Amino acid sequence: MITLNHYLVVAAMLFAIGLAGVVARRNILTIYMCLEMMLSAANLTLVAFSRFHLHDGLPDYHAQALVFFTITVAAAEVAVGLAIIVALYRARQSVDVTTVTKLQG
Amino acid sequence: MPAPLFYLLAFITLGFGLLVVLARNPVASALSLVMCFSGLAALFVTLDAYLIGTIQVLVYAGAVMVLFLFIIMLLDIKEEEKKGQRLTAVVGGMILAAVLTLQLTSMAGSFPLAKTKLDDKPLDISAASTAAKDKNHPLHSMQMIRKDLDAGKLPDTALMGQTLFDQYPLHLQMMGLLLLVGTVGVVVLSRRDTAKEESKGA
Amino acid sequence: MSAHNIEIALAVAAVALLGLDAFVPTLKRDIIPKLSIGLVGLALLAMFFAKGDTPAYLASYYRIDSIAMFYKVFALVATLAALIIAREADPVIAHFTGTEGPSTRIAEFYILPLIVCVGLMWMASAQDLISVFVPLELVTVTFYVLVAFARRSAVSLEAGVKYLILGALSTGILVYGIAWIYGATGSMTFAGIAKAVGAASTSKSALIVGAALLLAGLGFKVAAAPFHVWVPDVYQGAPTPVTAFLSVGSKAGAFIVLTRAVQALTATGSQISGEVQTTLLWSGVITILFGSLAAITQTQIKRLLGYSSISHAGFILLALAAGDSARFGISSEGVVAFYLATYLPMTMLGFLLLAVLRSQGVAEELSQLQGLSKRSPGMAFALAVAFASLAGLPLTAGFIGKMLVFLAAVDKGWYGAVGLAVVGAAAGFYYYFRPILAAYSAGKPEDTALRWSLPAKATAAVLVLAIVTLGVYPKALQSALKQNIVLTSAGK
Amino acid sequence: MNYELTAKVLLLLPLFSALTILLLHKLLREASVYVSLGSAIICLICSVRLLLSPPSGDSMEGMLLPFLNLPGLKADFGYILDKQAIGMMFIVTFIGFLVHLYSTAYMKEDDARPRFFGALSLFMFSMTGIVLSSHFVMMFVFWELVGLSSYLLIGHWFKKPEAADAANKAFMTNRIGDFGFMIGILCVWALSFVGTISDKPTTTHALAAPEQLLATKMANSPTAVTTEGADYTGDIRFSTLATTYPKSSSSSIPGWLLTLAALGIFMGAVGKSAQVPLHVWLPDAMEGPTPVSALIHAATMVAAGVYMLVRAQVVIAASPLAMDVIAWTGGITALLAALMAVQQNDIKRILAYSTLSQLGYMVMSVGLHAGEAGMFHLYTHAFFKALLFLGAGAVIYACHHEQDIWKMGGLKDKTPMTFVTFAIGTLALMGMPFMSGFFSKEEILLAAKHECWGLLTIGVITAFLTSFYMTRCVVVTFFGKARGEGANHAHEAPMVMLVPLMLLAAFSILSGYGPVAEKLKALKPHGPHGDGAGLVMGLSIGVFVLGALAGLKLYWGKDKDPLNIPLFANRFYIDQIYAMIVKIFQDRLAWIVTAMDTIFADGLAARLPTAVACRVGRTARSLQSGQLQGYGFVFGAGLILAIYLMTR
Repeated sequence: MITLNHYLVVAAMLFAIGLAGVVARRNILTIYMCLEMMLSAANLTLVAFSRFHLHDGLPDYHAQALVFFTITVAAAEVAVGLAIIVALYRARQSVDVTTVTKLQG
Repeated sequence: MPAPLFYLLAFITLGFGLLVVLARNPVASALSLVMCFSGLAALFVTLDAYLIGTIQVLVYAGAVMVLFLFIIMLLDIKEEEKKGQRLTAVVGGMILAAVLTLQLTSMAGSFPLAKTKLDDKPLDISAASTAAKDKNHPLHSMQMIRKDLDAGKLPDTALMGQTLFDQYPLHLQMMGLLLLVGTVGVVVLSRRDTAKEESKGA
Repeated sequence: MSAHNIEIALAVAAVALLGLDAFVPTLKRDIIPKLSIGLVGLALLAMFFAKGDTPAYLASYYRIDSIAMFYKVFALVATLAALIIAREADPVIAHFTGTEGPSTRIAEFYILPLIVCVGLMWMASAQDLISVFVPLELVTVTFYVLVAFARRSAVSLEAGVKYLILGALSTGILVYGIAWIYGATGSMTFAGIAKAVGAASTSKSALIVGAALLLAGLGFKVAAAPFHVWVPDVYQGAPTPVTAFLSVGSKAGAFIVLTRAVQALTATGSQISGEVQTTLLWSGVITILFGSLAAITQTQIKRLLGYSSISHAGFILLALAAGDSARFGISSEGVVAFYLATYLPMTMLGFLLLAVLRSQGVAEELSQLQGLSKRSPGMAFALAVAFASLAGLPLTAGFIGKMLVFLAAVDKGWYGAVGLAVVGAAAGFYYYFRPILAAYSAGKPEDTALRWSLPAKATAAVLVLAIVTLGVYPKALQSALKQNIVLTSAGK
Repeated sequence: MNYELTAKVLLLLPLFSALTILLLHKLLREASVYVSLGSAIICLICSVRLLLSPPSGDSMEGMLLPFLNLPGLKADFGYILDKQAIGMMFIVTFIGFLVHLYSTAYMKEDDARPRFFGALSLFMFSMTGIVLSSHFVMMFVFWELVGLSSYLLIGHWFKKPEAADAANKAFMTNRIGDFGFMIGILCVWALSFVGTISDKPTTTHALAAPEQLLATKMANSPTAVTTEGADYTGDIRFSTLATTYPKSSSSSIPGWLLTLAALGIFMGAVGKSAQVPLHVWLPDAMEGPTPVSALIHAATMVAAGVYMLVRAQVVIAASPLAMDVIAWTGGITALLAALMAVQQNDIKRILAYSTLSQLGYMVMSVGLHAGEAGMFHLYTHAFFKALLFLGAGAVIYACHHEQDIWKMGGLKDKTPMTFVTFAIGTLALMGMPFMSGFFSKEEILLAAKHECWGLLTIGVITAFLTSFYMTRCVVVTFFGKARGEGANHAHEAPMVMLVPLMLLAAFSILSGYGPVAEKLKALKPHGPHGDGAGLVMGLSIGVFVLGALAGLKLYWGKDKDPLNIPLFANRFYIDQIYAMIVKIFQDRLAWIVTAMDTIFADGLAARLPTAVACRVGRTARSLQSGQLQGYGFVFGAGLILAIYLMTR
């Protein structure tokens, strides 16, 4: 039978996959997608917990409200982020992170 | 909920999630992510979070991913070249993912609440309907919600709206401000150079 | 008037200014900056007459207490200083945004800080994790725009990308942490968490995962090791006013949240207070050492200030880890607040000088400072005061802050940590004095005198005065704020 | 007598003078000199009055300026007037006044005189501050100020590159010492309430185990924040150090911490008192004007390290290991510096190395549990070394700024007064019986005899060398024939310069005796009648005579009078062998000493820590690769580490 643990493990694996992508990939757009994946994994955890912390027999909508806000924030973040990435592409004709190393030391 | 359904959805979510990371073509990554998010939305629905599931499809799989695809097409981004791939980064990423998964799953396993079965903890709508009869309960004055509860239905969207507008009105305002900042930011960052234009025109 | 009305008014004002900028194209270039500075000044003034009571309809997630009032004033002061620095840096920003012409303007650069300020002010009062998350993201997203603002400068864009990716990563970690803490405690409010962390029914392992993730997410914002790696790059690349604002405003906001989170997680009887303390302690010590040692061979001044900001964050983390000290009558939130209050004038002064120098064509390299004392004795003196205070020289504000941290750590008997922190402080004495020595060494004969505007001069004078006053008479802060928070009982 | 007022005058008058000159030097011009001189006179009067009527009980304390008075750190600016402070104050103001007076003539042709006197006043302010300091933090503040004024004065002729370099070198070298000093102060302060903390069952060391942290946290829950009746110390005043500072015997305190505190404090002295291996700055500091060398780099500031060590004796004595380190550092400095002095030709450098050597004596005596002997030597040394420097200044002045002793010669007839006073100073330094140096040196040697034979041997050899090179210096400079242009046209210095010389000469003799010595002596001395006094006295007289004879024999020969050649051929022959042997040895020694200087002083002491720090710094910086992927990895690894740390 499906337990809360199942959901948590799926979320944890999704989070870890996202993290691996952030570290391993070089295309900033793909990295950004992986970040969205991590955020979704967090959302899954929140929703799962909200379903199991019942209030008067109903799911805890406070946690779901946070999920709502997270999705909104992510949307705004994506908009700004893509604008920055486009500006970067305009300046360098590339979205490879390994070339973005002028600042170091 | 039948277990095979969960495993199918989990497989879709994780499998396509993995594909996002593995695919070398960004378009393939983006499309995999759409599938991954769809699976995730279905998982939300299995947790009785209908509205969140819908939003996940509409906002994420819909709007956001379209934006991604649009940008990928606009910039005409090619595949990552294989030989430039750094072995250290790939190995590092894999190790991180493995260790983190191990840590998190072992933690989740030793968590008593986590062993609760979904079917052993069903939604109890009649309890909610009784509770709402109390004068001090936040749902007491919500006639529509109470009607649904009394009928034994879960008014998911209405409950979500009640929570957001009743409990977090200021947060919503701030979200508006955040979206405004997002708009302004996009305009600022992708604005044409006016000085250049002027000099061209002159 | 209740204090929260001020932030609402500020938000409305910011939107109104954006509208003004969008719909009145004939506006003069410097109207919006002046309006913006004036509004923040007005808000600051209003803050001193504001009542510190929480309206009932907000009470479930929002509280105005003395520490919240302190951080609200702090946010306003930091915003004001950042805006003044922005005015000094205006020509440079205009150059990198292609808005040099008289008919163009960069109004957003002066309006977005107001929105950040609103976020910071709200964060100071947040009482649950949702109310923490929303303004924190408001601030972060606004900073994405501000960091990358000078979009024709390669370094600004690079800094923007780095801040964006790592910031989004930290957001993910933070939300995941909130989820786990909520899962473990069943509550989002700090009060509920504080109650649940001691309960036997609460799972310790879930709490630990949540706390670790939460600390990591917030650690990014405060630049705690090992989540500090973005700081030098972003600080160097971002426009100077943004760097100043980021290093003072954003950091202070994250610290108030971190303070409240740590207080909740280590509430009396908590199962994980030892773990949280150890983590903070290790992180603090490593942060101090990393920040100080990496700065030794640094010659880029903005980057140097970035490393300095890391090491200061380490000291504050150490104070947080040490907690309250009944023996010395200092509370950990008081020490954090006081340290930030001393950190504000010295950092802002440093960046103000950098902005003024940059606008006069002096690059941000140590060697460029040579002969500064001849070219402008006032600037050289202000620079000396700022860096001496950053180093923690006695009789300056920086000394008192460091001393309070040592005091708290000594009370816990953490001599090893104090020893390592002292090594960091001593290294600081080395690298902070290099700019001073450079400023007072002989320059090239062809160097011309440097000028600075009256507002910059006045601001620098105020900041120097603040540094010296706080250093000589630390109680001044307490009496000025009329709040009993800074040195809980030491000030009595 | 109002002691508080006196203390305030002593501290603030020089500050007032310095500020006046700083702000009004354009208006005052030449009058600046008199402002500074006037403040020096008044300070001297004040300190003489203090000396004659010390506070009852020989000690008093008071407050000057409220600074910090938190629970946990009491650091209000106060003053302490005990025998040690009053004696030191007399030395500072007396020599300070004479140097002011002397400088009015010596610096006559310098255009930047106001700046010079302003800096001199600043120095007087800082130095009286150190002397009056009632606790470590205040002393540290003035310690830095003294360093600053020393920097300004060494670099007075900043257009000369050597002077600017020397000033920088002094400043930077002192910073190294000051890091140590600061660490020491923090340790002392931390230790000052170790006693009370150790009462609690929750005492934890260093990065303690989580369970202990948990216990500590619970004991200090937020509700417990109150000061009512809280027992705290954090008192770092010198006067209470004896009671608050933990003894080495108390078990709860880790011994290494006591040693760290003591060695940290000692590091401060190593920098300021120019001990091996940080001695390199002092000889170079001679690029400053000669009166400055006399006041700062011979008599007062460099002795501040010793003064501070004696003040902090409780701290140092708590760690036997630190005591050994201090004693041997002092001894080695004394010996090496004496060896170096043997082969110097610049008259000021000879004196500089001799100062190093004598400072080594003083530090050694502190390490030998005989701080009072060190202080006594500090006093006598201050008089005769200031005398020697001012005398050297008069010689340089006489020879038109010639400093090479081989280009001098025969000055005893041309500048008789200078010669007589210089000779008195030399004899006092050499430790001739019945001169002040004899008494003070003997007390140190006696202490060495009681504690450690090795150090006694070093002390005796150093005494021999001192006697030898000072004889050489005097013989070459004043006897024989003039060997240079400057010496040919030498003329006696003006009276304003000679009066200080005479006064100092008188004190160089008198300060070893009865009333004067008693007034000055900081603490009750052993007295030369202890066990083995006879042996030590015999040894010191013996090496004095031997050294003087060796010097005479060797260098009298350099007086190239042609008439002497046939008559003293045989003697010349011996001289040449001597010279050859000495030359071989000197060269060898010089080579070894130089090598050690390069390896240890410049290499190990100055460069190694810098190199290590830079190395670590570069490693830390290399983490900042600028690669986003790398940063992402660090984030992930940090997250895993945090979870691991907390579940451990």
